[in-house]
Amino acid sequence: MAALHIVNKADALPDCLPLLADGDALLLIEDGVYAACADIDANAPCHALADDLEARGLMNRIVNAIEILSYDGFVELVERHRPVVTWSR
Amino acid sequence: MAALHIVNKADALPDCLPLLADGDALLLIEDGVYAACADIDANAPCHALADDLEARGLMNRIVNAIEILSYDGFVELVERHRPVVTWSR
Amino acid sequence: MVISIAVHGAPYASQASRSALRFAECALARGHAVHRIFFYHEGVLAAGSHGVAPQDEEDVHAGWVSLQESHGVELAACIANSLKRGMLDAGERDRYEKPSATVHPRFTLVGLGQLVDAIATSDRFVTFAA
Amino acid sequence: MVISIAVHGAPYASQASRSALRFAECALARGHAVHRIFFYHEGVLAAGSHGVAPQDEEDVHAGWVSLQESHGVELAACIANSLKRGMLDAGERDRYEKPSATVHPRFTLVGLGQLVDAIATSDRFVTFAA
Amino acid sequence: MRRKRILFLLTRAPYASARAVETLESVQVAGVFEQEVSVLFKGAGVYQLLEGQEGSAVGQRTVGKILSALPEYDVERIFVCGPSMQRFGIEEADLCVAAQRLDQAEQRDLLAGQDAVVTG
Amino acid sequence: MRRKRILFLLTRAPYASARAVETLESVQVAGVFEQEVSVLFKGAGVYQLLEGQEGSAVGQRTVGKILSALPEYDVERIFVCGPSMQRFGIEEADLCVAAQRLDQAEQRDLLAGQDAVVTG
Repeated sequence: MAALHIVNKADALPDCLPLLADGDALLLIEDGVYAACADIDANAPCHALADDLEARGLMNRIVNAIEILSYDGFVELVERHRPVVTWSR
Repeated sequence: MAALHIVNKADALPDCLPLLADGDALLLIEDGVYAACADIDANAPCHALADDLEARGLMNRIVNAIEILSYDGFVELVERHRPVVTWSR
Repeated sequence: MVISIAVHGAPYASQASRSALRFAECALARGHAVHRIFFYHEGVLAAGSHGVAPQDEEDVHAGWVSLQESHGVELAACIANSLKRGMLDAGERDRYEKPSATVHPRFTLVGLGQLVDAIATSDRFVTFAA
Repeated sequence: MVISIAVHGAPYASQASRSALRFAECALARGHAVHRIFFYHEGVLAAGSHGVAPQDEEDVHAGWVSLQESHGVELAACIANSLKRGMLDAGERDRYEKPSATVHPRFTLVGLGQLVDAIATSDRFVTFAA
Repeated sequence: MRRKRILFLLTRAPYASARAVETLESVQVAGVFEQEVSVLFKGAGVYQLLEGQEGSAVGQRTVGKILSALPEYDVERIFVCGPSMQRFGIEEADLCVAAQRLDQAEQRDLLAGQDAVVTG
Repeated sequence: MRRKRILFLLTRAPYASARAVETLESVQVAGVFEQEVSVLFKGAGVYQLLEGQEGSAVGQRTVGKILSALPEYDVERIFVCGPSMQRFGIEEADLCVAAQRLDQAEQRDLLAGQDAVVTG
């Protein structure tokens, strides 16, 4: 099964990106969602949590093909991936 | 009077360096002392706190002309500078 | 699916506790079993019963208590990390002769074996970092 | 010289409290007046009286209490930041009907005006960030 | 109370912690106590200035609204680091309050005149 | 207890917080409970491996000593991120315990085989 990578600080993204494998998924939450405002060179589908984007005023600042998720979508990602890897600083 | 810049995370140094003015001093403490292991392009005298270097095993890894201080030297720097600016992340 | 969750950050210092609470609520709503919430590091501070939340902000501690009451989810705080941060249940209060317990009774203080057990027992383990 | 100090980080979560304590001790030894230690943000957790420090680590809370007892330094914790983090003195315990105070009596809970006053009254203001 | 020049140096993004809100509360109090207050947003702190924030989405107060009310506390000297805005791709039109953009030399001058700096 | 493959991902420098020590305590417990434990030091976490640490200088336990004792808890699979070592100018001779250096592809393989990851 492929991994879900959760990034909760934009600064933690560079550590995570080189470890994305085929089938893995990337989820930006909390301060990780600021990374959705710049290009992400990831070979995996990228998602970001709606609540965290909305709080920070980022809904209209997203570049790229990033899928916006509710917590329901978050749980669904966890269902489909193992292990769940959290990247922080 | 010139400022004392205290940096307690190595990652905070890039924000601080461009703001060093003539007569200012730089003091690395806590996780800021890791910055003493690489070149620092500062136009100000650089100091680092001995306790924090020693805890981390960095006493023999310092490059550059960095002065190692006790807390006594820290207080002395504060005596000679105003304002005291703390840089963190 | 059986899910366990770790919370590493304190309320107000990080979003970890609130994010984990929302995730747990949603996992339950989707029919999963949430086996254990393990509060670790500063995360243990969510167990504190003495906090007074600002009126214009969400009370995450109350949210955990409510989740426990309505779904029976185990709220387990690392006992070693709790003790040094002043989070005591009645037993630790007596042992260390402190004037009162500070942990809400819906939380339990447990050893790190319960973190390993949560991982071993669950299909998924999700960490909410500080 | 009159010096005031701000502490922003909690014990165990950051070195701020210990670094500030060492700095304050040393400033006093050099003959300075330490007017006020202002505990802000997570820094207020250093005021807690219920913590049990690990035996092989320094007890920073005890260090603050000892500094107060020997030098009379004012240990002032932001009252708003304290309340939401469960740090209550006897007055707040009564007001919010909590079972006990959690702040050591050598600490006082004060408003943010005392932070501004510390800056206005002192020759130097030094922040120990989280 | 003596009147001092106090700079609040705000370098953290909002919402991941209560730090931004708690620091802005002391900015308000310093204003009420008639200190000579300046506020500089720098690094990730510039995110506090973004328009369109909605703190209730994460159970918190909205930092942008607190900022908009600062003039009521006689806090008028609001600055933002130009290089930080550029780094994060933020334009002046994206800000929720009027903040004067400073380059590095101007920030050096701002710092040099302060009696104290409060890091947020 | 079921035996699972658990990776501890240690990405923080020691001493600024108790996080490194507290995480290593759970590594020990996982070893005692006969889990298939791996430990990966990455990013600033590689600083935990530096030789010559002396925690008492800041009133704390010495992380390097805790690491050296991991084999007593049957934790033998200790890895370090090669690119992180290079970034911080750390050589193998600087490490206080033997850690197997992994490049990015090897780290991807390590992650792929895990049941759970504990972030430190």
